[in-house]
Amino acid sequence: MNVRLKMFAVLKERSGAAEAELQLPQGTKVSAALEQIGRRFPGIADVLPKAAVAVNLNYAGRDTVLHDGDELALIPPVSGGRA
Amino acid sequence: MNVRLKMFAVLKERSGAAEAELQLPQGTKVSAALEQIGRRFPGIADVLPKAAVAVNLNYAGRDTVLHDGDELALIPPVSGGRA
Amino acid sequence: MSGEDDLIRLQAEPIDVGAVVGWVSDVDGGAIAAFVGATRRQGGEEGKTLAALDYEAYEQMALGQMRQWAARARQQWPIRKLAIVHRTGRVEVGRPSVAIVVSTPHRAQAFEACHYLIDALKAELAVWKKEVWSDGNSSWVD
Amino acid sequence: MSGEDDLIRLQAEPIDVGAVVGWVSDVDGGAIAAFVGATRRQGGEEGKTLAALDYEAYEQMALGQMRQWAARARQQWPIRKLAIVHRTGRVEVGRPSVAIVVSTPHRAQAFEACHYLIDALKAELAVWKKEVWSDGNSSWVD
Repeated sequence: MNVRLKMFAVLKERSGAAEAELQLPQGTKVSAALEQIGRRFPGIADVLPKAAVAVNLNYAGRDTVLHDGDELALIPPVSGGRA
Repeated sequence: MNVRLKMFAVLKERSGAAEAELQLPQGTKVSAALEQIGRRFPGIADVLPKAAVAVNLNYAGRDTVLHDGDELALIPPVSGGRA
Repeated sequence: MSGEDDLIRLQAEPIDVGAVVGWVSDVDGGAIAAFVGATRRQGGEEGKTLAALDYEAYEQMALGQMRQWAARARQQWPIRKLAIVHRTGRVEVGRPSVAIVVSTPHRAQAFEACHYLIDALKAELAVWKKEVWSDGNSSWVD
Repeated sequence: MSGEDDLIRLQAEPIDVGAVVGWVSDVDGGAIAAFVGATRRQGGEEGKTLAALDYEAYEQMALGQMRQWAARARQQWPIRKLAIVHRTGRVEVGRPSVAIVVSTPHRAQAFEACHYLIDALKAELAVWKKEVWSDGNSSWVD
């Protein structure tokens, strides 16, 4: 199945890509997708364990099962709170 | 001595005057000035007992002694507080 | 404590809220809170509606009161810039009659100071308003 | 509960605060509270200063978050109109990066709702910022 990966901010810069298509076996969980992402984009492998993840625009846990056509986003820490 | 009288809003409309010069004996208190104002502007005589007064831009009580050149203002209830 | 960092005005011209916020924007004040008071639409007797309010000020006294509250607010919060602008004359329904804008380093301070200032103005400002109705009648608001 | 009475935007253009307040001004909403966030001037190492922030949004997610908080605020306060406008792209020091404007019948409601919304945005919005310094260096803010 295909899952669309989106990356933002520091993750986008360090991976060198804003978007990518992931080919994953049926029933893949977020945790396994992150392992594949780490192999494909070694520049962000070290921060993946602490990155938040959104699936189809909602925050999702590592055990979430992905489906064909899902949008998986890696969410860097949200800034703000200064003012 | 001369005291400058200022009237606003409903008091201005009912007296027919925004300003007036009062000729008062030396040492006149606000209370006595109000009696003279009531005789000169009978249209507001009934509301003078409850009108607030400012002398030289500060709220003042009925016992305040007036001085030559003072500005005496009759302050209608302040509106506001709606929103 | 005051002076060039306070904009305190009574004005017969419409209030340009964007310009007031722009004036308060300060490269050291990251949070800006604003309050804008506008006359609400109201229905009266026999189907008539409120068209406008006429504001009359005891200008010297009202400006003195505004400056005093600005100084009191500055004693309580780390205000960078502060603006209080109040209309005089006729203000149509829905148009701003007062704008208060405060900039501070952090947002809770800006909200608190702005709320304090509008509460103070509503309680005591030497400005009076007269309701002007759609049928041409008018009356002072107590 | 929402819809045409909410203005919720991410935009690359400068925020026209006066226009946003004007949009929120409602003949039934007498009190308007606004929050404007602006980048503060900051000094860094070796005398360099902050010139601007670059904002990058996960637009669909951020808009969904903004709409969700707008709906939650409407459940808690009698909001007439509500605007949340956030910048993307480069915002120079002192210029607005976010504006939140709320109109309600009474002023305490407007302050509370506006404060609630900016707290929510600061905690969770899918928007990231990068500091751009006077020497040309830049870094993402955690």
